[in-house]
Amino acid sequence: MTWKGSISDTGDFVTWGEDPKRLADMIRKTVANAKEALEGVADGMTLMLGGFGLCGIPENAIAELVRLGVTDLTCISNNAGVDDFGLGLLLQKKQIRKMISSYVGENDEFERQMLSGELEVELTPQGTLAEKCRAAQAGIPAFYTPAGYGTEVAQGKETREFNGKMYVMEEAYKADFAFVKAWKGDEAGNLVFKGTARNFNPCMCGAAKITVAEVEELVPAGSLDPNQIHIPGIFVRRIFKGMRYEKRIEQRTVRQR
Amino acid sequence: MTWKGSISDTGDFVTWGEDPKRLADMIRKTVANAKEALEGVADGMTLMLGGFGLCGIPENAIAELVRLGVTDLTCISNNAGVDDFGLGLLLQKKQIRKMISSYVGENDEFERQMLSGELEVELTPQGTLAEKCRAAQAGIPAFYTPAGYGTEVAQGKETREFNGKMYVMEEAYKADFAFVKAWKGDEAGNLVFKGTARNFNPCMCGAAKITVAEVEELVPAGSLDPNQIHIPGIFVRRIFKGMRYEKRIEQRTVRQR
Amino acid sequence: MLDKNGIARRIAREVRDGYYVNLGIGIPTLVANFVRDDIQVEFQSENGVLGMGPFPYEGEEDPDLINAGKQTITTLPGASFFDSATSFAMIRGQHVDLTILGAMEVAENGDIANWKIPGKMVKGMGGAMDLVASAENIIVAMMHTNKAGESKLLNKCSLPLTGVACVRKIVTNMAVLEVSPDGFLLRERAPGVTVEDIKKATEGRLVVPSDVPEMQF
Amino acid sequence: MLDKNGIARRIAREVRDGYYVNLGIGIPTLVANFVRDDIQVEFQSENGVLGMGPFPYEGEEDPDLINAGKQTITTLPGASFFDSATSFAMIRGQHVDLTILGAMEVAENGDIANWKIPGKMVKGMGGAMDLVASAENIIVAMMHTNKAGESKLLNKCSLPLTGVACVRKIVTNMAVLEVSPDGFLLRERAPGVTVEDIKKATEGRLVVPSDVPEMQF
Repeated sequence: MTWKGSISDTGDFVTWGEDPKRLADMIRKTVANAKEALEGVADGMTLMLGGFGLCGIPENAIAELVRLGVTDLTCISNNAGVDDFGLGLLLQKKQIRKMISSYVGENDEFERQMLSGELEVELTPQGTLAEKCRAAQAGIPAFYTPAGYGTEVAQGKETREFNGKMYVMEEAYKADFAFVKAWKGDEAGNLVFKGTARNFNPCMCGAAKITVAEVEELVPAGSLDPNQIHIPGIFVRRIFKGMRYEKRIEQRTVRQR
Repeated sequence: MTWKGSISDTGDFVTWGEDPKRLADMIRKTVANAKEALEGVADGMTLMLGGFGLCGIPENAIAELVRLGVTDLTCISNNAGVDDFGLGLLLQKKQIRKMISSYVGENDEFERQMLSGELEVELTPQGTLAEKCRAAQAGIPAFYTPAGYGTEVAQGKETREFNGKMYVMEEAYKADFAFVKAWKGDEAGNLVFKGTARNFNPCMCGAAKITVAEVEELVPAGSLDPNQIHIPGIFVRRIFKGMRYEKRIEQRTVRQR
Repeated sequence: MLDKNGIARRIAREVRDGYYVNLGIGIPTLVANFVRDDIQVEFQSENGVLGMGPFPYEGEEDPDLINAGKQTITTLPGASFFDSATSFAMIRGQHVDLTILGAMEVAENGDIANWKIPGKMVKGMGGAMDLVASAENIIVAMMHTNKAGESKLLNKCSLPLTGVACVRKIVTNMAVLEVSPDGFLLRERAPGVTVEDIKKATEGRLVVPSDVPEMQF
Repeated sequence: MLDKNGIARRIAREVRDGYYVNLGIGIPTLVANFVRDDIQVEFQSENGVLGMGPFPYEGEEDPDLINAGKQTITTLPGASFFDSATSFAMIRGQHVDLTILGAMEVAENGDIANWKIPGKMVKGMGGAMDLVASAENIIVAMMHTNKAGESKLLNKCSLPLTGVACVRKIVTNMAVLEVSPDGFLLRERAPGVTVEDIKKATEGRLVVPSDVPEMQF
C-alpha cells in the first residue's frame, strides 16, 4: 500500500492505493492446488525454494513451474537438484537464468550450462544464504558475518572490524515468491516441519513478497498445538496440500544388522 | 581457548590454553540447584534475564542472585519486575547498577533509584533488544534496524540508507551469564517453553558466555520429541529443575461467564 | 464528539477481513470489541502470540498466557506462540497489516511522539519504536486535544519522537484525518462536530476538502 | 604413514567428553567411527540436526532425515532438529566446540583453501566458509601431499581461500602439526615416518621441537 494520489486544487482526490489482490489473498490462504498457488509467477522473477539436497524440496511447486514454462528465473536455493529431479527439472528446460546457491554439485546439466555461460551462478556461503533469507523475513536490510572474509566471496563487499575480528556486510535477499514445503499445515497458514526436511524452508517463509507453502497434511485451524508451530501463519500467504511426494533419497547409506 | 604460549629458543613450550572449567561444564549440563548453576557469578557482571513482565522469568536464578548478594550488576531484561517480585527484588537490595530494558514501569523503587541517579537506565526498543540478543547468540556482531531512526535512541549510532529507507546500526550484546526459564528441559539441555512465557528466553540462550536454564520439569535425554524442541541443548551450558514457582500474574483480567 | 469507545468503534471499520492487527495499550485495545463478527482477524501481541482471544473466564487465567499489556488472555483456533525475536520479525518484516496505537502528539508529516515527557519518569518505549518504524499502515487513536485543551495535531512534535513520518491515519474524538503531503487531510467529522471546531482544535496544517462527511459506524 | 582411517583415528583423540562436533565430508566423516565409547559427543550437521547417530538399518531409511552429505542417518537420544538459520547460529555463534574438515591446501598462518580450483567446475563452498570463519577450534584432516607428490602445507595458499588464519591443527598421513606464530609446529610423527620425511614433504615453514614423539592412538 503506497501513497498513489495527490491533493487536487479543490483539496479532493486523495487516494491511498490498496492492492485488491493482496487483500483477497489474505482473506483465504488455502488454495486448491499448485496451479492456484502459483498464480502471478512470471518470467524474470526471483524465486526462493526451500530444501537441502532433495530433502524437503517443494516438489509440487517445482512441477508447476515446469508446467507453466516461466523462464529467465533467478532461483535462490541451497542446491540445484539432480539432473532429473528438484531444480534439475527447471534446468533441463532452461528456465533458470541465475542460481544463487551454496553448493551445486551432483548435476551434469548444471555443469554444462554453467561452463557454457548459459547459466549465471552466484555461490554464497551456506550460513550467509540462510541468514540473508532470515533477514528478509525479519525486516533486517543488512547484517555482518565473518563468513567469506578474506576470500573472493567478500570482493566488492564492505568489510568491517568488530571487537578485533573482520566481518563482511551482507544484505537481505529480495524475492517475488518463496516456495516452501512443510509436513503439516493448517488453514491459518501455520506450519510444522519434519526432521531435516526443515532446513531452509522456515527461513524463507515471509522472505519474499508472496510465500507459498505446500504441505503433506492440511488440517483445520486449531488442530495444531499453538506451542508447537514452527512457522506462524502470518509468514505464509498461500497454502495447499501437495500431491504424490516422491521424496527421493540422494545418498542411501545403511548399516548391516 | 586461546594461544597462550610461544616458541622457546629450543622450539619447545608451545601450549594451547584450554579452560578446564569450560570443559568440565560441558561434560555434564545438569546441576543440582540454583546455587550450583550460578557458580562463577560475580560483582560487576552483565546478566541477561528472560521474561516479559513477570511471565517466564527465571525465578530461581533471581532468588539466588539475591542470596549471593552480588552487586554492581548490569541487567539486560525487557522489564524490571515489580517492587517485590522479579528484578524488583534485586533493585530493593541495590544490586543493580544499570538496567537495559524496553519498558520499566510498575516499579516504585526503580523510579526512585532512577530519578536519584543511583540506577543507570538504557532504554532500547523491544524488537531491537530481542534482536541484539539473537545476534549475540548467532555470532552476528551488528545489524541494521529501522526502529528508533530519527529519535534519541539513534543518537551516537550510525545510520544508513538501504532501498530508500533509513536504518540504525545496532550491535550484539555481550553478557557473562544468561538466565532463562523454560517449561521442560532434558539432560542434553534441550528446552521447550510454554505459551507466552517463551518471549525473550529463547533469544538469550547462547547469547552470553554461560547460559543457565531453569525448568519446571527436567527429563532424561530422549524424552522430548527432537522435532519439537524450541532451543537445542548446544545453546545451554547448565540446566536445573527450579523450585516453588510462584508465577505471579501482573494484570488479572477476566470476563464474566 | 466521541468518547474512547466511539474512537475505537470508528477505527474498527478500518480492520479488513484477513488482517493481522497489532493493538497498542489504551484506546487501541478497545478496538477488538468492535470488529465485525463476519470477518476474520488475527490479533498479534508483541510478547509472542498470534491469534489472541478474549479475556479468560474467572478461574481460567494462566500466568503463562498474557498479552503485551501483561493482561491474562486466551487464544483462538489457529493461534501460535513464538519468541520475541520472531515476534519482531513479524513487525519489522511488515507482516502485520495494521498497527493501531495511541499518541501524545502527531505532526502533520506523520511524526509521532508517544513515549517520553522530559522531566517526568520515563517508562520506556516498549515495542512502539519498532512498530512505528516498520508498519506500513499505522492508525493513531487519541483525543484531539490534551487535558489543557491544546491540540495534539501539530506542525511539529514538541516531545521526543517515537518515529518519523510514519503515521498514516488519525482517529480522534473529533475527526478522521489522513497524513498527506500537504498536511492533515480532514476526512470525516465526528457526530455533532463542525469543520470549524476541528480547525480550531488543530494546530498543524489542515487540508479541508469540499465535502467532509460525518463519520459512519 | 597412515591411511585415511588412521588419520581419522588420530583425530578422534582430539574429541573430548561433552563436545559438540561438526564433521566435514570425506576423512572427517570417518572420525565418528573412532570416538571413544566412554565419552559423550554430539555431532552437528549443518543441514539442521544435532545428535546424529549411525546410518539406519536397511529398510529404515527416512528421506526426511539426512546429514549435510545427503546421506541417510539416524538420531540418538537428546537429538534436535532446527532450521538452517539456527544451524548457522550455532556455528557462527561459536557454540560448536570442534570442527573437522578436509583441505586442498593449508598455509603456515592458518589460511585454508578447500573449495575451488580455477578452471575446474566449482561446486560451491557449502557451509565451509561459515565453519572456518567462525570456529575457534578447527582441525584439518588431509593427506600431507597431493597426488603429484607436492606439499599441501604451504607458505601461502595458491588456490582461492576458504578462510584466513583459522586452522589450528592439521593431522595428515605423516604428522600432527599445529599452526603457531612461527609456522607449522611439528607435534607428532606418524608411525614409521621420520622428521626428515616430514621436512621434505612440507613446503611451509616448519618448527621442529627437540622431541617429536610418534603418534599415540
